[in-house]
Amino acid sequence: MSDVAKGFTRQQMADRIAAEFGDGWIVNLGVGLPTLCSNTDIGDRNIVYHSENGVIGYGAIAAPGEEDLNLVNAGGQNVTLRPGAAVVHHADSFAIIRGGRIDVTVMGAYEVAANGDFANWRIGRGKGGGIGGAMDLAACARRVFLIMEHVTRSGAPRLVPACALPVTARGVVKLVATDLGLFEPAGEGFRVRELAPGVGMDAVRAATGAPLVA
Amino acid sequence: MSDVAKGFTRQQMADRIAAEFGDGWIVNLGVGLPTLCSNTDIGDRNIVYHSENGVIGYGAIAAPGEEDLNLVNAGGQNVTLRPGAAVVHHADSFAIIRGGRIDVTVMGAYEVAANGDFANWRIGRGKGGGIGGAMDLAACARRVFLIMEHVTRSGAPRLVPACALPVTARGVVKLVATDLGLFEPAGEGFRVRELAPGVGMDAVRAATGAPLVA
Amino acid sequence: MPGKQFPSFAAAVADIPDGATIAFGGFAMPGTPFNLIAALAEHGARGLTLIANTTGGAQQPRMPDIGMLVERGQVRKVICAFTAATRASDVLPFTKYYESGEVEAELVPQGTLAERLRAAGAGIPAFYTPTAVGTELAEGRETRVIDGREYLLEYALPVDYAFLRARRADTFGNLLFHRSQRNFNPVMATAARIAIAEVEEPILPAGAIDPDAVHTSGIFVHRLVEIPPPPAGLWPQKRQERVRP
Amino acid sequence: MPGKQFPSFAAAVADIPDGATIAFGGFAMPGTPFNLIAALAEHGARGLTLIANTTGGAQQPRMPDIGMLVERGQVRKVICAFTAATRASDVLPFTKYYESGEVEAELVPQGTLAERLRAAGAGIPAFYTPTAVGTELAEGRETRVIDGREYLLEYALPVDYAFLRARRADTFGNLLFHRSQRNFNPVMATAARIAIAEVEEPILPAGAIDPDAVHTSGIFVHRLVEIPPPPAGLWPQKRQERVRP
Repeated sequence: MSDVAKGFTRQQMADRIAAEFGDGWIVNLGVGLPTLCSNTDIGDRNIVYHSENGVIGYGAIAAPGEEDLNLVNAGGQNVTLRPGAAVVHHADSFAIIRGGRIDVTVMGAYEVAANGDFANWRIGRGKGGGIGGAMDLAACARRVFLIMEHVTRSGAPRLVPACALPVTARGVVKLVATDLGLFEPAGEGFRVRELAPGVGMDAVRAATGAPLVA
Repeated sequence: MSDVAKGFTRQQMADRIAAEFGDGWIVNLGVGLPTLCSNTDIGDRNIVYHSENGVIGYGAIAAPGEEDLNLVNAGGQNVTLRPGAAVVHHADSFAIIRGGRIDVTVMGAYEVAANGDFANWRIGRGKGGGIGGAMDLAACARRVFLIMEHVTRSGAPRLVPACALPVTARGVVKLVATDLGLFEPAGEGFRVRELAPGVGMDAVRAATGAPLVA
Repeated sequence: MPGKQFPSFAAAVADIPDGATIAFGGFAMPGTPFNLIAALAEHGARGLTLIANTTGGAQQPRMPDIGMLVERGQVRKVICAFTAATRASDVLPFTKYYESGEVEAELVPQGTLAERLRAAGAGIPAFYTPTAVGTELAEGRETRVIDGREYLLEYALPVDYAFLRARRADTFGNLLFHRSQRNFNPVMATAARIAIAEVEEPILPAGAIDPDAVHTSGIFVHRLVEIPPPPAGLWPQKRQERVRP
Repeated sequence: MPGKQFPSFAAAVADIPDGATIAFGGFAMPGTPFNLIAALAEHGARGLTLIANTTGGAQQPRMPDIGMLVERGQVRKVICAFTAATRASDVLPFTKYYESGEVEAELVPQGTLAERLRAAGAGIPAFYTPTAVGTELAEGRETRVIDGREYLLEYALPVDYAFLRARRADTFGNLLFHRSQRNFNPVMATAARIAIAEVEEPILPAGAIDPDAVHTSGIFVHRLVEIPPPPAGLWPQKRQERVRP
């Protein structure tokens, strides 16, 4: 696992995912790593960032001292607005989500399976969990992209043949960015779209719980 | 039927119904006779007039030359707004109605039955009809009051034992103002709350298709 | 992403195919997209399914309405809350086409119509409502008792195009409505694949509308056309009060 | 009709009985009725069912939240989208009460929670949603296939009281929210028998807010309390970013 240090940084994972956003897309960014995408330079593409709490068209994290304490993204961070922004209430925000207007939702996850299932609401111990907007987004966005560490802190793979944790939605994940590269669930295993700088195929294979396929 | 000329005028029917509005009520006024209620002097009662097209807190019909052509009541008449008014879209307007916030809806009708059924969306001939918001209002307002002529132009009673026309809702009418007086559906017949000036009980009995009860 | 401003009403409706389903904002005069309706008449698409509060023609002066599209033979079906007038003495222009069977109609209570459009935009495929229970409209249909009360099952009503009219817009497509102009317009925008708005004031730059004040987000709005002053553009008229016969 | 302005948070919550169901606006700091929550803690009502996005305690500095009411033994059940933290390294204050069985919880996807509240306010007793189909939350529950897709049946969630926080209000009770303050507040207002709003700016006279700009009509809002400046009143704090362990 010594290759991990040579992989993508957290911001690089977000940048790599953001590079996949199409011009004109409406993009929902979940709490944690995905919110870093709103800091990525998107060039001349028109991207509309949507946050589950009803903010349509936000931009980068607010500079220190310039925060509006009543304007936050899904992670509770103070963000800025871009021209054309609008605010709606929670029911209208999830109407946008369920109504199929979100071109892609970017989420963190504990596990992703080769068949596109993923798990991000219960870590396994105890009762309950933290669902937030993940189940609505996962079931209704046109695409689900994940940003996640390739392995757990104890080194166990997070890209697996089948989810052991309770799933958030089934068969929906299209793309996964980890510190080791960019991967696509492909049924029997994961297709390697791209390796992170300095990361070799053997290291990825060793850190992945499911086969790598062509 | 010579008593009819001595009965309530159109505005008096509206005034008589408006006198029944409680302080603080939210009142929906339907097209036709009911819209005359918004011209009634309500004294120091706080009454909020709601129109199905999403206007909350309107007032009297606009004076000639002072119309806002983009502000209408359910009948398409240009109205004024009272302090505290707000506008919502159609789905939110009917959410208010179905959600049980309307203390009374006042509607016109072709027929009302002694059991509280009433009919106001199809006049009998041909297919289709004009439902508008009547079925939502009739099913969901806390009370349904009607303002209507006591008899048809050909002299047939409109207060009947059972509706012959297709109903708008069943068992919901609480109070009916006609040119002859004020009546309550009471199961077997209509209870006479009040006779219009100059109108006698015999004339009402002759013009009513159902029994008058104590 | 190309700009949303279109040079003419004709250009904004040019791609509408025969057989399309189109929803029209408006309740009486306010918020009715008269100019887009006139452009659709000119365009000539046929076999259309049209959704609106009413088929029009009950008020004077008569403005472009669904009834006119029916009279031109462009319409297969209408879904609305009025297929006939509420006053026994009135006859809507639409009614005779419906009576003769030339055009189909689905009569829907107004609140159910608004909620079915809202549901389509909100990803809710079906819902229960107390409206119309016990009436002819509920005959033969699925009902369900919930907490002791009977409700009718209603389905979402998605549309291909929505025609809207707004007071103000910015280049992103955010819309502001004035007073009762709002009516069905916002929910129809959310129910549509493509929403087209005719706009009364010059289009503002993105950012000119307070994000807290926006009525319909530009994510729902795809095409904007500025309405020229009369007589080139159509504007609400003061209603002529009918004398009671 | 008495005025809607209350002299204190304590007075505004004084009639809340044991066993009441209360919904709390707020998503992270914005729009959270900190002062009303603190007053409810002081008031001491017990056996409560509380509805909010989260039970709180995940962010610093910690402000009055549902978890605090749980810690005081006032709560029978919570209905929310988070009963545990999403980060494996975090533990919500609420979690141990839930794990031990002292308090019940119903975990609801956030969009379903918002829609169930909206449905309660809109007179829709139940609706279908694609959310949570195929997950543990759908096990044993009623589903229905509509146009080839499977949906879950969800019921309306009415509440007795809603606690709201707004930027601005008029004496009629019309509310304006600033930016993401809005979140759950408007739908919770419509779902409640009695909605109570803490308001950041001095209450305006009725008529001072443009009718087109109102976010929540005063017909839904029954009590208003002006928030005093700190330290007497509670206001959003700048979040302290946690250092990743």
